[in-house]
Amino acid sequence: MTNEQNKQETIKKETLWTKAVRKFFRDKMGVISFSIVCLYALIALGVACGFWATEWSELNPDMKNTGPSADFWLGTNILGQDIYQRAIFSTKTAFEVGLVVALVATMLGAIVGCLSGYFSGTWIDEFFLWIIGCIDCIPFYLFVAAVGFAVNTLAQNLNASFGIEGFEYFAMHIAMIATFWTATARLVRGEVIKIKHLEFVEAAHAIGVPGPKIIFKHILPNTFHILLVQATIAFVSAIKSEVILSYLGLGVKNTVSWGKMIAEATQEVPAGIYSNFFAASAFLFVLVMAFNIFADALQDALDPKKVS
Amino acid sequence: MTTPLLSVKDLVIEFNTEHGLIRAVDRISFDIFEGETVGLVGESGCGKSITSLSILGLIPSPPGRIGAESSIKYQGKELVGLPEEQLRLMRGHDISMIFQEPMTALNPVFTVGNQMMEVIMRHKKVNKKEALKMAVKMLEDVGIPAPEKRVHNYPHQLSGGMRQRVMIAMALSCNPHLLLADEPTTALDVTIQAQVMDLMGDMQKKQNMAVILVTHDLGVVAEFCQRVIVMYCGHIAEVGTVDQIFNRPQHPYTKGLLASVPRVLEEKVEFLPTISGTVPDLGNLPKGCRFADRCERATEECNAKPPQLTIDEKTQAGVACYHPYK
Amino acid sequence: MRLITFVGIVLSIFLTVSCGERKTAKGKVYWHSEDGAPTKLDPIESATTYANRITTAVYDTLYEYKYLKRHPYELKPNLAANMPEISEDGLVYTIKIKEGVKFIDDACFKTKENPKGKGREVVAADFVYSLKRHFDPKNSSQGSWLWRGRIVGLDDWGKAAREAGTTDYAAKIKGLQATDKYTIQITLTEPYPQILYTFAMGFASVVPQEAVEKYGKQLTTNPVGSGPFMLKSFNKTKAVLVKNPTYRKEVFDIHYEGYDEEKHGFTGIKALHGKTLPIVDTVIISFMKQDVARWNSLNKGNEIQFGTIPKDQIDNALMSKKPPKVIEKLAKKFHFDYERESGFVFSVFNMTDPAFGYSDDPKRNEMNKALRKAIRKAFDWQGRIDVFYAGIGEPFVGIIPPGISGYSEFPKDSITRDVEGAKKLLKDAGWTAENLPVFEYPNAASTTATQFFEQVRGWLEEIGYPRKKIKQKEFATFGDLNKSMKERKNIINSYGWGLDYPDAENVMQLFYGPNASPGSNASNFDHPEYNELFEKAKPMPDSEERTKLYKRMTEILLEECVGMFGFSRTRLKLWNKNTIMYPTREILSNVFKYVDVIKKDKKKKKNTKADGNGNAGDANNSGDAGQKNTENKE
Amino acid sequence: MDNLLEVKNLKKYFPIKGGFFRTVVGNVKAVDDVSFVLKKGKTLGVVGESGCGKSTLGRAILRLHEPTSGEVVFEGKDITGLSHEEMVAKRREMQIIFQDPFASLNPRLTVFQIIVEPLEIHEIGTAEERYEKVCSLMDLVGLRRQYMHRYPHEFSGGQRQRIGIARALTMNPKFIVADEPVSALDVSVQSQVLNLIRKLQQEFGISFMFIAHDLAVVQHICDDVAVMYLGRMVEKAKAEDLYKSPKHPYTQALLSAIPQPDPNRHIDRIVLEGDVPSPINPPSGCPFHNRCIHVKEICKAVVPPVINTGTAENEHIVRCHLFSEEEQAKSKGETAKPTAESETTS
Amino acid sequence: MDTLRYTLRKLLYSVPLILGVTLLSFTLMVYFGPDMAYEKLGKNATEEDIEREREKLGYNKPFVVRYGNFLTSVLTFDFGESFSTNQRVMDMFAETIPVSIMVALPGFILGNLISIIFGLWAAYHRGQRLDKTIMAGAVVGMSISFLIVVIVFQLLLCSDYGLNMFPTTGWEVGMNLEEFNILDYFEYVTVPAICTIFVSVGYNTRFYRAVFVEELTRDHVRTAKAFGCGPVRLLFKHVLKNSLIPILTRIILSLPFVIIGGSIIIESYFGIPGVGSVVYDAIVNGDQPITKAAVVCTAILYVFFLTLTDILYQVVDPRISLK
Repeated sequence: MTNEQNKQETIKKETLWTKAVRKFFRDKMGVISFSIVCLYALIALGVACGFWATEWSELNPDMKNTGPSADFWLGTNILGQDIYQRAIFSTKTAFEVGLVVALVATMLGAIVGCLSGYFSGTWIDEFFLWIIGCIDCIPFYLFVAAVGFAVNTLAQNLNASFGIEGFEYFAMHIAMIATFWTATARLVRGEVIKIKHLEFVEAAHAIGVPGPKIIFKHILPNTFHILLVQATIAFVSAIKSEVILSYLGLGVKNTVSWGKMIAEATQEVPAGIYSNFFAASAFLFVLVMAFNIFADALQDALDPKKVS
Repeated sequence: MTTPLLSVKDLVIEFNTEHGLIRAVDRISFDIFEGETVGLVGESGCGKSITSLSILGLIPSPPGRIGAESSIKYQGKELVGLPEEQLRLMRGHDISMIFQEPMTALNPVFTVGNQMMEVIMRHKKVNKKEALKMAVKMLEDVGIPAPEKRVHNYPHQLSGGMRQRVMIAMALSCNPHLLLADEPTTALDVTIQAQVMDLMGDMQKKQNMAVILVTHDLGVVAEFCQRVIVMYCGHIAEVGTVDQIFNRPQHPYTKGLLASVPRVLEEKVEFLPTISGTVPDLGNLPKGCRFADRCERATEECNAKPPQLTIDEKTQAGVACYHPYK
Repeated sequence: MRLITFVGIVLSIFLTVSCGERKTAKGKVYWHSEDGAPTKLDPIESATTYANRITTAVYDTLYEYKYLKRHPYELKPNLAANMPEISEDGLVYTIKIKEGVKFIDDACFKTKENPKGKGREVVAADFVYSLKRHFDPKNSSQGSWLWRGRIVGLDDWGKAAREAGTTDYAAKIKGLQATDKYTIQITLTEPYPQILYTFAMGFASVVPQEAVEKYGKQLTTNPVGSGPFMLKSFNKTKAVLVKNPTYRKEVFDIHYEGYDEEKHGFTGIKALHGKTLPIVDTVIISFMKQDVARWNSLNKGNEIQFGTIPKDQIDNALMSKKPPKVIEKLAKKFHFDYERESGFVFSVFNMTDPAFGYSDDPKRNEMNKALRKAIRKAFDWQGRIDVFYAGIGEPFVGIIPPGISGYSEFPKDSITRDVEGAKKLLKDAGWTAENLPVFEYPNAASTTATQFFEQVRGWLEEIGYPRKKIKQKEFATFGDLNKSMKERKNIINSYGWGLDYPDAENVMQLFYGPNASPGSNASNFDHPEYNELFEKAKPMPDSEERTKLYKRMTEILLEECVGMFGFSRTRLKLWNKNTIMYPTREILSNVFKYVDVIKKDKKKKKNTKADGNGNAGDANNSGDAGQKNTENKE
Repeated sequence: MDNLLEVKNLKKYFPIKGGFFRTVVGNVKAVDDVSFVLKKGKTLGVVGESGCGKSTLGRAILRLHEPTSGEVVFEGKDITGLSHEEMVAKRREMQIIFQDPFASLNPRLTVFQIIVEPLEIHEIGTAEERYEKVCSLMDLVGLRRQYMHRYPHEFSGGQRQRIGIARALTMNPKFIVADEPVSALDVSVQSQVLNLIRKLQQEFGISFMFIAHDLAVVQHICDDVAVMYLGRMVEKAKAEDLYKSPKHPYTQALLSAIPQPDPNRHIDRIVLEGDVPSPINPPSGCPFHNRCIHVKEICKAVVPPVINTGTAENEHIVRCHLFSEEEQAKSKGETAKPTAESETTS
Repeated sequence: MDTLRYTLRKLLYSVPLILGVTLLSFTLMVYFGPDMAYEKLGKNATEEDIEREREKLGYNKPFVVRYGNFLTSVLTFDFGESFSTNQRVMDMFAETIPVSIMVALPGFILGNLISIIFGLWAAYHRGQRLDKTIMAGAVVGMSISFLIVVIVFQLLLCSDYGLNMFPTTGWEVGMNLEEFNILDYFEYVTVPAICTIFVSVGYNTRFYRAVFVEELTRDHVRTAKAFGCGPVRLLFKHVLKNSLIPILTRIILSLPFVIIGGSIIIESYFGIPGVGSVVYDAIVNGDQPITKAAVVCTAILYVFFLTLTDILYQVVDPRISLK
């Protein structure tokens, strides 16, 4: 037996996560895209802390629709606002939208998916599947629009009856969450059903581990790789959907976003004014692209088939 | 027994993994002669299946590849580096293969007849009708009852044993000279395994082909093969006739392996003899003999340099060990 | 190989498409464009300009405006045989209608005697019926307010129907009667000099009862009228009108319509004198909300023939702004004209809002007034005009736009930006960054609306309003915004008011207390003196005396600082040179009948398309275009 | 109280749903009417081909699958009627070891977490005591303590199986179901694990129910061996008896079919015709009748009774009509005993 | 017969789903939806008028009663007239749905076909440069916003600034057999189709590639190779047919949305009178009859296609039985 143990010592100690991280960092494209995402995050953080892009709303009536210059790196818009600052500021908006939507939608999806999968074949599963089915039945933009409105109405009621303000600010977030969680829930459900039949879950039953603990200690952590990837997908979808929703008039409020800038650009581009369009679509494109590649690399790194 | 049907020389198979390049098979050589049955045995991960796949050029690439100096000669024709189109003509025609898991090895969405006819029509210039006739004949040969009905069945409608019979029928439908059987009975129950092994023996005699039987089951080898190649960790440990290997094993690994197999109808022993330790990781191989750190007879020499396998031309036997049992 | 063939096929299809002949409708086709779409074409609900334009084209109104006469606009009889006889006290109107006017042939007229559904004659009772429809409780009329409380017995008739649960159209109404087949007699409760204007609106279109009974709510897509056109198809993106073959003989007399060689000469309308209306066979109206799409389509030359210059294109399209003049390239392709809207844009505070409007606490009341004034001082009309209205036009003081009778001059301080003054006002009144109320700027979600907001935010920030206290209250649709406004939930309302008829009364009623939300008084301004003066001026026709009253009323509005007003936008119109017309969107609506199109010579088509110059070859047109240019220089 | 475990007429049916309203239209009789007794400290081997219900039997005894009917008497108490809480407590004494060394360990938990979990669930001991317990268990199964905080995927198959065994031993159980613990392992490792189980058995006197498909493996571990076919136990006897004189035709065939790593041995093999029928629709009467070379009319209609051909002390139970006749024959003084070498088919 | 029984059962099971969808959409779109009363009465309404209008629109009734009415109209399939245009909802749908289908379908079909070919191609060359190029292209395609694509293509193909080959907006295509002209159709459908293809190919290719890669690792593919099967036959016979289930699921289950959902962006940007923008407007305006009809129709179509996929599964994969 000593031989075997000697052998064992030569293997480096690593968890699944460190292994995934190590694997991830070997992926050149993944690392580049990850650093881009980090850079964006840093920019967003700086905006949130008020370090830069503080003058995004300032008007310069004499500098209407100018091109790039020393003062305005990416030119100005029709109100003479600095497009560069607006694009930078929008980074914060994008992260706000992306993070809120990705986190909540993934969490909701994880919990529902887990319960549904664990209780597959019972009425609990049927119930959750029913809800998911109902939501999936309604076309995406229509559902988002409907939820957005309902939340607005609700926000007004809340404001009127309880004096809660600012709820309507999250109308779009809630609308997106309401549609995004189902995909995660379905995936997690499938995975949980698969895991549920693995012997280690049976082993947990055999030593008398109670149900909730089995779900959240034994099963849920084994879906983390899916959740992480789903969260990144939700993040990207949220940012991209925001553009369309802004165009439709359901976007973020009281702030500027790439979506709003592109919506503005829809009128300007044919007039030969491209500043808004280029700035916003470039910022958006680079982030979404980086995030997509990052998500891919992450998926590769976390793929349990490849890990073991 | 002069010119071998298949001659493998210095076969190297490498895989590009996240741990870097690993050699799953490292410079192995062996010959297969017409009509003989050779067992290729070893524990999981020793490279036996990969070796059989490499003969048909089926190593998934990337990540796998066959080393540059390797040579696989079939009837004197070099297969390594042969264009894909030419290899394709040989697959299923000159050299056939059957796989471990008959459930997944057959395409689930086509009838067995369809799949068999595809093979027959590809390699023999016959029309659909004739191909069907040949397929039915083949199924009859492998002992499938009511073959003209079964030919229209989908794989999932057949039992495991039946599927393996279909697989064999398909493999033999073009009268190959060499059959590669990759763990053909591992997924089957013992009673079915017996049926299938018997069938294979019959078919081999009928068609006079050579069979390479890849398996980890020493019992199957002992009953079915004439010659045995024992592999360990990408190397060939020992080659010899069944009699030599089972009655007078020379390599400590072969000996240990044979000892640790539980057997029926012997006096009950308290504890089984074992080989201590585990198979080394392919990414982290010892410098010398790969069995050295599990071997009771290991010396400094063993740890320094791997022993070479020398095969006696006449007996086609040999052992790769500095301190073989005599 | 197959791939190449496939690509070849696809390419050849593209080529044929791009070179292919456009399928043309029969006869002369005029292709019009609008920047919005109507929803309903039932006259009682045709509240928008877009709807009005179509309803007046397919239905008849008693009166309409002369095609070319402006400032003042002038009415002329349409279905009416002549101008009405009005009693001494101005209460009784007697109107004769033309004899022999027929409704279009329609299935609704089908009877045993009339199996083909030939259109019957239009009679006086039809008008009475059509007006009654507005007061039928089953209907949701958008125009009933025009006659509410004005015509003797009409309101009571509606009330009775409401109480009874059924509507009795046969019931006689004292103030609204058909005294014989062709005579209508209307009795008013009090003098209402503007009533004739209302009879020129689409709301007063003459609808046959048979059609309403047959189609019910579907009347909207099955209009049965006696107007110059018939509706062929209608959806969200397009309406197609075709010539009414049974339309009464109407001849275009340009001099009667107010032709002025200097003003209208460039259009080539002169050539149309004496032609029978309507001139074109088909009118296609494309509803294109996207400025870009409209602009692209117009510029292609072979699509829409009329369009406006979108705000983003103005800098590219105009070579000068005062007066507006288009660049050479466009002038070659298009006729150009501009027109001040008969209406204006303005912002009013919600005076019932305790934070900005009236307060019971007199001190706070004063503070709020100062706050309103400070906001007014922060308001940069020139900035707004520069950004959103292409810098064309001037703001005016007061509420009555220049050019409308009743207009008077005022000092300019209410439209002058004064940041320092605003800051001082705030400081003096005791406002600080901490105690300033949250300023919620409501608008309907759109890019432009957001830009409006951002501009306002910029101004307010300059006078020391903290950015966090300036919020956008975005409504997804105009309907939502409207609801919020009607429920008095907004603190400020910015919108445009288009005049229903060319009379200042239509403007002054905007601040009349009893008209407060959900009425048209969005400011909910309720000032005893103002109300009193308004009531006094109400029955008066346009006169010096009335103007005086209106001036005083305007002074009250300015002093109380009800809002920021006002500005009338200038519309920049382009139309293809193959189209002869004098397009307008103001007040007039039934104008398609005067449009003529020079039919394209099919053989020449390629050439004309190539040089991008509709029908420049036409001698009649090219000369006139030059004339217009000279006029602009003067 | 010699008997640790008594299983009486245990049945486990899995319902098949079908029809318009998804009602139960049939049953998969995974375990059908199985009875046996396991004495303290003894090991029972359960052998059979895939799908014969041997794994289900093990799980039904532990109530991991709720049995359909029958009794499981553990230390004199029927556990099938126990409430959920009582069963959790019972689980301390009854444990299971699984076949798949990859799937049976949670990949997100360290070895320590895996082994200590039962102690946490049953709230046994302080943190230190638990740590000590884990250390001693790891020593016991031959894992170095240093590896305590590693994850399962860092171990080889044999080592993982040791972890699984350690987890099963944590609560000092009296009875362990070992569900094909060595089937997925290579020969050289298989013998190591087998020896470990044997050692534990001897050291702690734990009773095992050892499930396997390989008769040779079972022989090394077990005192008694039971053979299952299509949910039924067709033969059960002391290991030596069963291997030396198998009575049921199926057992005979099974034994003869095992290839032996011995080229010198040449026995005539009984090769069975056909495949194992589906448990959804098993043959009537004796489930083995359609493959049996001794089949008689009665086999097709009547389920064979449980017959003890051995002594009361040294039971040799067979469920085959051949032996009911034999008994009758015996009483008449005749001998007609089927033997393995009677007939061969090829 | 089995199929029929199965379909019936499936439809029976879908009743709760349809109930759920109606409840959800009622709550969101009607109960909490926009209030039309003000808009319907124009600029100078009185309080009394509005109260009456609200009564007429049914806003004052309790939740249960309103939901009951909603359900009744769903069951009787009587959706009445649009609040905002007074047109019969079914007439509007009959007019707009064919347009939406005609606009969306070519892009949808071509997009999927192209993606499948790319997917097969990339999967076969997995890990090689070709694969990487295709996948990089897919990621780029996925990263561009739909709106940007539409703007750019309209600018490039339909405007004076670009090639000016196609009409900017509108839909001048005869919608019945006599008036239909294939050239008109190509003229109006090309640019929307290109936009749809451009945005969908990225996502679809990735999806299909993943499916094909999974299938290519299966044992039966190795078997086929071991018996001398060539790449084309391998991909199109063995891989494609075996992976039809996820492909069919993806394609068929998005059909209801293609039919009823249309594409709001395409329709509004290209001024196409399709059902997408009608429904969208209805939701934002609170035009209940239309939202009601749209949701119910999608739900029914969804259930229909769900059933259809299950039946098709059986055709595609003999292992699946309708049980």
